[in-house]
Amino acid sequence: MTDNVPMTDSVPTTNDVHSHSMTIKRSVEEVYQLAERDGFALLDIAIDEDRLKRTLDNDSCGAFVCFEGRVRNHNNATSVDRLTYYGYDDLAINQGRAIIEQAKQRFEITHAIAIHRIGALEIGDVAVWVGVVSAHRYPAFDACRWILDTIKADIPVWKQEYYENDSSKWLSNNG
Amino acid sequence: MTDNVPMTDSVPTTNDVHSHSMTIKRSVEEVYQLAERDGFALLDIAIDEDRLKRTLDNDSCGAFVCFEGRVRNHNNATSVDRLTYYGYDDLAINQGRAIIEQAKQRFEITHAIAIHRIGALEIGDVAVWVGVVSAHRYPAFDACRWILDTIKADIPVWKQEYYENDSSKWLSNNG
Amino acid sequence: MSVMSGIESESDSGSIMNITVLYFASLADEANCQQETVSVSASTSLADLYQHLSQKHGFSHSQSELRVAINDYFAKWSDQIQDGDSVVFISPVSGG
Amino acid sequence: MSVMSGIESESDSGSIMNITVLYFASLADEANCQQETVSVSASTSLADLYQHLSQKHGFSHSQSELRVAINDYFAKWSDQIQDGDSVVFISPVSGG
Repeated sequence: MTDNVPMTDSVPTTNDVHSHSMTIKRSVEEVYQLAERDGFALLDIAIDEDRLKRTLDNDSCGAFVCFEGRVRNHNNATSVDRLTYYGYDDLAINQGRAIIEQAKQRFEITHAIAIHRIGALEIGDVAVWVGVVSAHRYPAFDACRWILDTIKADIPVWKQEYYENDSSKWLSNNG
Repeated sequence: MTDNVPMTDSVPTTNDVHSHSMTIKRSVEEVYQLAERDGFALLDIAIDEDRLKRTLDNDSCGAFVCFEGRVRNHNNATSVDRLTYYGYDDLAINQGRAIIEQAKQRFEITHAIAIHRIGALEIGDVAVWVGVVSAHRYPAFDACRWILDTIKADIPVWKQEYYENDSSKWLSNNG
Repeated sequence: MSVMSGIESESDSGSIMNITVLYFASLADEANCQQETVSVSASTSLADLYQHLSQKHGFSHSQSELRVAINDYFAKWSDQIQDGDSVVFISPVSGG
Repeated sequence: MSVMSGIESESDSGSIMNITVLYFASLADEANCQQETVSVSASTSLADLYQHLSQKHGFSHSQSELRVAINDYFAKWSDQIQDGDSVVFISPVSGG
């Protein structure tokens, strides 16, 4: 640790401390184009699973595996009313691109796409979608699970759950 | 081996030796009801994946994993034009029911549904669909893969591939 | 092993079983039929039945390559068949 | 370790870096802002920067619980920051 230390700070520019992480800057069309090109994007509205699936269609692929992570009505024993996901979009898409690139190197797959939703979600809403196509089935299963695990570990998205008694909590996948 | 041996045989009743295994007797509605109740059915038209997914919707489930097996345009190095699946429906649904029951015992899942299509399929058509919902993600992945593997090993469905030169071949998953 | 084809035995109805045999896939091609009814001596084994039909139709699969189903459920080769049973010899499957 | 807050150093523009710090999740709650610009001595380390901001805002996370990103890519805590960089301290994530 050096002697070079912080000196002066500016004042906060807004009081709504989470608004920047509940919406994304690009249009929905741009999100799906990004997902198709790089394999990963954040989205702040409902995920169009059929569109993502169509994007993955490929006559050389005999296997399609997908995962949908949906908002549960409970977490352990606690009843969940709703929750909000917050995302750091610019880092998320850089890290997501790297995850999909790495998946294509590690597994014999043709293509993979994942989208994570941010903002306020209701019970049953899809929070994350991962789809993989490959010639054979095992690489699709393995890659889909690996991509999901890696998203959960590395993508800068945070979940705040709201409970029946109006309390809320920041969650951690590693806690 | 005993001395009790076959004695007399009847004559064949038809010359179309595969027609009984290219279509099913029950209606489409009955197929989806059977799939919802027992978790498995054969179907002789395009599989309605969205309907199966809706059937699996459950607010207590955070994870949905599905597999779609599609007709590839090649098998190893050989170009495939189309193929036909033949099924022994009555045995298939008995065995399918047992597979789904066993999956629910082996894995922490809420429900699972699988449908195998029979008849003439084109490149890209979905031949088999397996969907699983569970509270947590790993049991859904594990069960989906296990159900698929077990269907491929045990469900009496046979695939005949047709090639560009008009030849065809019976395939075996274990050959 | 001898394979008998004795119409005379049919008069002894207590020792005769009528078995429906369904064919699928390559067995249907080779038998050139979807199903047939076979009258066999009581307590004919599944192995005997397959050997008889195999000689009749020239099946290319040996018994060891096949599974067998009785009345729409998988069975063991050692299971007994009864009069009126439906039997299917299952060649290697290729679904999925 | 000392934390200095010396406006007088700003006249030496060569030794000053302006760093934009963005906040997310619980860090945003604790900082009560989305982002701020921090002027620090040249070659200030990421660890020094976090310690300063942690004392200022009373962050509940220790540095060992956090990852750090520079200019929208994950970085190592040992990476150097430059004038104009954007820095984000990443509290434990919970996507999926």
